[in-house]
Amino acid sequence: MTGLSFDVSHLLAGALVLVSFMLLYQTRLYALLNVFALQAVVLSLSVAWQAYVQGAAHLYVTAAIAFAFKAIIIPVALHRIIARLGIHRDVENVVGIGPTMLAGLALVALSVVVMLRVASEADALAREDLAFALSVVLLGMLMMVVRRNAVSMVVGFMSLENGLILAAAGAKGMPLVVEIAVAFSVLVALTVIGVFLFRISERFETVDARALDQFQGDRL
Amino acid sequence: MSALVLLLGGDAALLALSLAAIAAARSRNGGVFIYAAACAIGSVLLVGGAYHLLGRHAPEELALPIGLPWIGAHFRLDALSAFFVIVVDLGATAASLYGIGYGRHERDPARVLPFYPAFLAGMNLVLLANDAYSFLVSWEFMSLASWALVMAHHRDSDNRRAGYVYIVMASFGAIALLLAFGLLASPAGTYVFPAEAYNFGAMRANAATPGLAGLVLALTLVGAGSKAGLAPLHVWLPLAHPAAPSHVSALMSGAMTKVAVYAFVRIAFDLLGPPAWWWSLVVLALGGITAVMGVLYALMQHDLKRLLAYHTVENIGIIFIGLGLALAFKAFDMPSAAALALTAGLLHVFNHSVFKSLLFFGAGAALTSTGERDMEHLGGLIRLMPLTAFTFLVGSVAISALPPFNGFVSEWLTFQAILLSPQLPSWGLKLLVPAVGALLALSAALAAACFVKAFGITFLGRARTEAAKRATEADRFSLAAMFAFATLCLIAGVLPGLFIDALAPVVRSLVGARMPVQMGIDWLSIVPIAESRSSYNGLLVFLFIVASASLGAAAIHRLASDAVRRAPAWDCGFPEPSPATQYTATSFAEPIRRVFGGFAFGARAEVDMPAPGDMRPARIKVVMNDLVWETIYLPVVAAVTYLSTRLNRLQFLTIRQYLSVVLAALVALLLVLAAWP
Amino acid sequence: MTDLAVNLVFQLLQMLLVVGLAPLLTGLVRKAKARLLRREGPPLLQPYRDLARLARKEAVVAEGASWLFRVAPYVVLAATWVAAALIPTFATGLLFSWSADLIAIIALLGAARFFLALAGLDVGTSFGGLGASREAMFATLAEPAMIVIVFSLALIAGSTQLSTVAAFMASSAVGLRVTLGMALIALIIVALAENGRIPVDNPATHLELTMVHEAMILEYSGRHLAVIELASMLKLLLYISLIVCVFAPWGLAIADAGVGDRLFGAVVYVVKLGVAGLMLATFETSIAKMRVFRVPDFLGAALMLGFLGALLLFVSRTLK
Amino acid sequence: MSGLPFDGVAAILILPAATAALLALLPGYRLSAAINVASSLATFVAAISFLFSKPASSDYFLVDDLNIVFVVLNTFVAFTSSVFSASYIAHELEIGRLTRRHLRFYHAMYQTLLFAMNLALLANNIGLMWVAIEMATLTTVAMVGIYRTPEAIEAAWKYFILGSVGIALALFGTILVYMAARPVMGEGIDGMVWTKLIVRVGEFEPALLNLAFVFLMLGYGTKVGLAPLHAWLPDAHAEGPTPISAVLSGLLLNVALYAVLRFKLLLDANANAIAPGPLMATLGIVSLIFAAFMLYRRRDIKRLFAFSSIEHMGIIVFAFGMGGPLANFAGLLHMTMHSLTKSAIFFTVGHIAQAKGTQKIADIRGLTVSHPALGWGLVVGVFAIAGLPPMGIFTSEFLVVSSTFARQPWLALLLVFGLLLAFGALVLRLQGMAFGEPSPGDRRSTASSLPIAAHLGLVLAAGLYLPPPLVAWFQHVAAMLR
Repeated sequence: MTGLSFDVSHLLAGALVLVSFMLLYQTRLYALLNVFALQAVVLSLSVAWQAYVQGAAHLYVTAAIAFAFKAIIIPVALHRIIARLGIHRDVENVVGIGPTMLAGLALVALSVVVMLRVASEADALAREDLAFALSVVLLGMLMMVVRRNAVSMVVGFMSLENGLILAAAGAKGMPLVVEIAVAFSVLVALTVIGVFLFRISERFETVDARALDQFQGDRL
Repeated sequence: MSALVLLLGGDAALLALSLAAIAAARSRNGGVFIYAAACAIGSVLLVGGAYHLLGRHAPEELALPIGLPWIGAHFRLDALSAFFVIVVDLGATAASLYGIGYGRHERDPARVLPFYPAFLAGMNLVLLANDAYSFLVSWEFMSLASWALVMAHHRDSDNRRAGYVYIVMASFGAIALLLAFGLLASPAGTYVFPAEAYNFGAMRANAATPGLAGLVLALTLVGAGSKAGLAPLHVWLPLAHPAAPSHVSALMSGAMTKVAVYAFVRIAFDLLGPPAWWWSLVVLALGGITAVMGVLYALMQHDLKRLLAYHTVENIGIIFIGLGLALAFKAFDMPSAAALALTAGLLHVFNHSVFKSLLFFGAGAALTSTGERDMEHLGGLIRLMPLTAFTFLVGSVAISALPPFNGFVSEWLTFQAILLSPQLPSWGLKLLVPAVGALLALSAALAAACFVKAFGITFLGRARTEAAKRATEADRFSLAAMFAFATLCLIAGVLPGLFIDALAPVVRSLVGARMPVQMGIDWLSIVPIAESRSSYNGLLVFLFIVASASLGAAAIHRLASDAVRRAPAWDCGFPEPSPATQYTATSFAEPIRRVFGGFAFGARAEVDMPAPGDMRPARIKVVMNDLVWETIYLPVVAAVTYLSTRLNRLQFLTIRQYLSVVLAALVALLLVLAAWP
Repeated sequence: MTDLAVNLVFQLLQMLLVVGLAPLLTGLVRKAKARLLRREGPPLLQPYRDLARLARKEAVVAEGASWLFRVAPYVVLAATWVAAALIPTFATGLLFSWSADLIAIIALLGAARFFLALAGLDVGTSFGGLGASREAMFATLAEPAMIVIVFSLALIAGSTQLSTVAAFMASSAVGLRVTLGMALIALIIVALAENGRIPVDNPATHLELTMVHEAMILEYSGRHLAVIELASMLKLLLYISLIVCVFAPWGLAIADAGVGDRLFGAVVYVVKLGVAGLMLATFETSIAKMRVFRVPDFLGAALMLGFLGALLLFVSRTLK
Repeated sequence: MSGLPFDGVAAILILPAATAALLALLPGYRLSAAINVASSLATFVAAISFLFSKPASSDYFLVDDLNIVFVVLNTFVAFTSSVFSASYIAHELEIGRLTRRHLRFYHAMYQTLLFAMNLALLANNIGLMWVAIEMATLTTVAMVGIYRTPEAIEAAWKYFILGSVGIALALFGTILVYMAARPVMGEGIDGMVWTKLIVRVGEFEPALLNLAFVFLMLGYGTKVGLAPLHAWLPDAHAEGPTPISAVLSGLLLNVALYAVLRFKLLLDANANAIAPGPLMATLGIVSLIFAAFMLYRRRDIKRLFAFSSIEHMGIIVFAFGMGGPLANFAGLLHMTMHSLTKSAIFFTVGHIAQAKGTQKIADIRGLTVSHPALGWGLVVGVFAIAGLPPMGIFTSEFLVVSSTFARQPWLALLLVFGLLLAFGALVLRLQGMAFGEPSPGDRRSTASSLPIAAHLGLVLAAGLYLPPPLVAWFQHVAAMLR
């Protein structure tokens, strides 16, 4: 592991965390999708670089899948869904931007501290890579928590899965099976979400998660 | 064929009978067959128990492969369980005999017949169980069967509420016992113990450390005490017992509470090894308070069956006073005094099961013939139901501890035991025992007043409602059961020596000593400790009374006149005094409520006297609140409702909030990991 | 065999003596009260004539009354008579005295009260209920007080057998004790309450507001009334001979003493009865009747005194 | 996937997969229901064959004593649920809540779910296990939403979001386990094979293992329905068709619990990693007491028993958390009994909902009068689940409480407090439903009560007599769980 390859993967992983922060920052729905596409691109670059460094061919396939699905197909599909549903108004945050950013920082700090406990004789890259993956996962969850709109909640879930792919890629020698499975789940998730969105919008004319809540069966 | 095998066979037969009853309930006189069979099996079990106890046989043990996987189910028949088998099955036989006649009035027998034999089997199995698991299974099975019987008339919401309170208290008691057995099973310190530790034999062997033993006793008091009806845990008893059909109430009051006393005696005297002296303080205090509170509440009731149920609470208090004294004497190893106190307690167990069942039978007969349970709607039943009235009178005199009946004998023995207490060295007991003696005397006097009211208002005077006028005499079988128990009360009162000697093996197995042999003493009198100290001869007192009464009557009839003329009673000259002017249950108890009501249940009488000239009728409203219910149970219910309402909001969060909970949990665990040393 | 017969004779003698003296005692008390009120008062033997007159009259029974109403008087008389016969009058240790001790005697009186109250309720008028409920309330305080007094006596004398207690009290070993004083006062209070004497209940009047004992027996007439009157006279004699035999046992013939001692004992007993009767008369004329609901405090005092006495003894257990 | 021995394992997997494909095509309802039952029966028979001849485990499939318990139990309850669903669905079809097109989808999904669960139970590769559980979640999400009512949509959506987040965390945990294994086991598939991991886990990096266990516990804990993560469970149970509630409650929770146990074994084997016991015990107690309180306020009968499932899963996780021979044995026994009893209760509830036409507890009264068989079935079921003898659950509660009381008295008091609370709530609701004047709306319920009788019979038998071979087998597994 030459110094350069370590620095580049380190750079790309850091970029991914940065993009997650940008995702938190967005308020517009369309902007949110664009940033998500950016995140997918950075992810695929990072996976491709891992493939190059580890010389594992299957990682290239994963990078390609990630790029194709997450960078292109899903944003375009979500674009069309939003257009059809006519819900391109802005994304109401439940929590203001300031506190969200602070929470994000705290989560990243926590994941770094937790990772520091891991004894250092494991190679540095794996530890760094995991720290960043953990932060992207936690930021993804944070995004789902602070967003009210069902579409943005799904995007948050997607960015969480990006964190997973980053971690999986970082684990050298993980059998390909897992990669395909991850991709498979992304695909299925998308179809199901789409179906839900249509059905949800059919039913309640709005995608706002709040509209869903008052239909809970066991209301007082 | 050993007695234990006979008893287990009988219990199996009862269980089979309960299955058969499901089918039999549909046929018209299916009930008669079931009750007759139960009566037969009950008498067989009674004979088995008596054979073992009176024959002074050695304890028998038996293990079956069913039950807890590794050790199977163990059963044991020793003197103590034989005595309680006799008590329970005597009640069972009589109740079944009574049920043959009483069962016909049952509206839907399908809900009573299947559970009745199961209830009997449950009670018998508890007495024979020799390991924690089978004990608790039969204990809860007994509660389950009696719950089903209490719910027999489920259409009335009060019965449902009573059933609910009963089953929750029963499972609370069972869990307390489970914890007690958990402590007994684990020898001090070792955590991982083999399943064999649940066997009572093993529990007896490893004596628990004093600290733990105290905790086990407390748990047993809660567990067995709640089923028997000790003071703070008695609230379910007056709700549940009246709700069941009368012969089942008789069994629940007469037999089931005794099974609870058996559980306490088995654990406190047998499994726990040498008692600490302060245990008796707790038991005596609880016994005394239960006795007085039970009878005070009984006095205030005007529902006959609730009055009898509350009165069971009082008698349980008296039994626990006897047991407490026995524990005290055993702690300071005074075996002969302990033997006297324990004999008094156990004799009262027998006496109470006899006369309480008799009274419930009488109440049941009155209830079915008039359809009324409220005493204030009855009155004058003695003319329409003379035989039931006579047996109820015998029961009332016996329960009020008046010579020559059996209630007086056990009360007298308890007083003799109390008089031995100055030899106890501990100060606490020196002060507590006279107080408990005074409480016992007070509860005996209150009991007499309570049963003057119960018998007087229900059977004497004039009929207060049309229903009371329609009363008809009970059927043959009920009367047979009632007369059997009435004569038993007299025999136990007149020849107490027989019963005391029968209890000797039980007492020796528990406290290592027995009372002096009673049968040898001339004139059949009983001398608990020494001739000079005190003696009582039931037979002579009885003959003395009968002789002088008949002598007096004969003399007056022959010498003076024996003419009789009927005339209207004098009621200050009003023509045709309406039955309403008679004293009712509430007015009879009013002076006693005025004296004791203040502290017992915060009784307040609000008198609404209209201004002079105002034609509005005056109103008096007596407000009585059940202090125990309000200070202990309502706060618990309120707390649970409050917490469940607050927590219920968690069910209606948005998805986002649920995710924040998951995130919070994750972050918390990560923080724990980060901070882990 | 012969001493059994002699004992039997003495026992029967005691039973007859007790029945004979009871009306005389009541006559004496009424006569003394009248003299104290500067009235002539009925002759001493008037109670005997009353009983005889009532016994001959026809018994009028209420329409609603059941068989219990007619059986109750005889049961009450029997119970009270047996209790009275068990208390040593002129000698201790008689034949039947071993068959029941002090607690049994109290229980017998309880039985008598139980049946009397039932008879009151049986008639079906409000008077019977009135008397029965008040009697029940008094009993719930009087009986525990009696039991607690029995505790203290039994602790001092080491037995609840009345003959042993009397013999112990007669011997010099008893010594003066504050507990005995308390027990005496408590016993007197309970005796007054049980017999329905002045401070608790007025035996002479039928005023609804005040009567307790009289209310229960309002419906009785003829021979039943005679029997019940005799029973209440017996009860008065019982209580006085109980107080006398425990607290003033001098002259009592201790167990199997000669006939001479027993004769002397009988004479001394009759004198003691007379003195007690006079003291009762003077006490009754010197005090007015309490309101019904002051009686619980009055009896409560007796209970507390008895309990205090027993407590003191329990605590200062230096006797043995 | 080389070296696939054509024996029990294959049968268990291929049968449901093939049937799922077949049922997806078959239009006829009656035929597909029969095939569904037949295939479940066949799978169950295959599972029974494990008892006699235990096939060798390979890199991808593992059969040892622990997962035989789960497989046999799962296939049996799946079989009885399919019998129940055959009659239940027939009724749903009549009243028009489901169309024919839905039924093809429903049966296909049912068999896919069985396939996924069997795969998860037999998977030796922890990645494969994750995929199988993910597939099971997605199929149940689809089936919960099958009725298309607003509540069903909301329940399915909530189930999907929370389920996916849970599964994502579990995947992250799996990756961490691989990362911890890589320096010791080298790269490639060996790092994912459980049988190889358990041998060398002692040398793994403890901090990484702890982190992995946290993620796995939260991930699979969501699927087990433990307290803070339980939100999806009550709505998913209430809004889905009843056979699915029974399958969810009886089987899917056990599969997730199996996954947690597998990773608990890994943690226990590594000396200097933190002990998993206390974390599991805490989560168990929290869910027990939380669910007990929530039972009091439930208005819907299926949600009531859903929370009862959370409560019992809490007890089971607590038992396994405490460890020791008695507690582990009790945990296994409790899980078996809970699956049988809870599915029997859901069958009864299904009939009741159809008979009374409502799931509102307030509108269901007097069952023992209007429908005696259903009423008394519910009474026996509720008393079994409330832990009253002579039913089997009392045996396991007896062992757990008395063995815990000797070690940590305060913990046992909390446990007992939770049990009593839950008992009070369950009986309160039971008395309202089973007794009193019958409420109007008495449609006849035609469904077969055979499965109910079978399950409750088994539970009653287990309460009275546990056959020695079964006891020995459970005891051996308990020893394995340490």
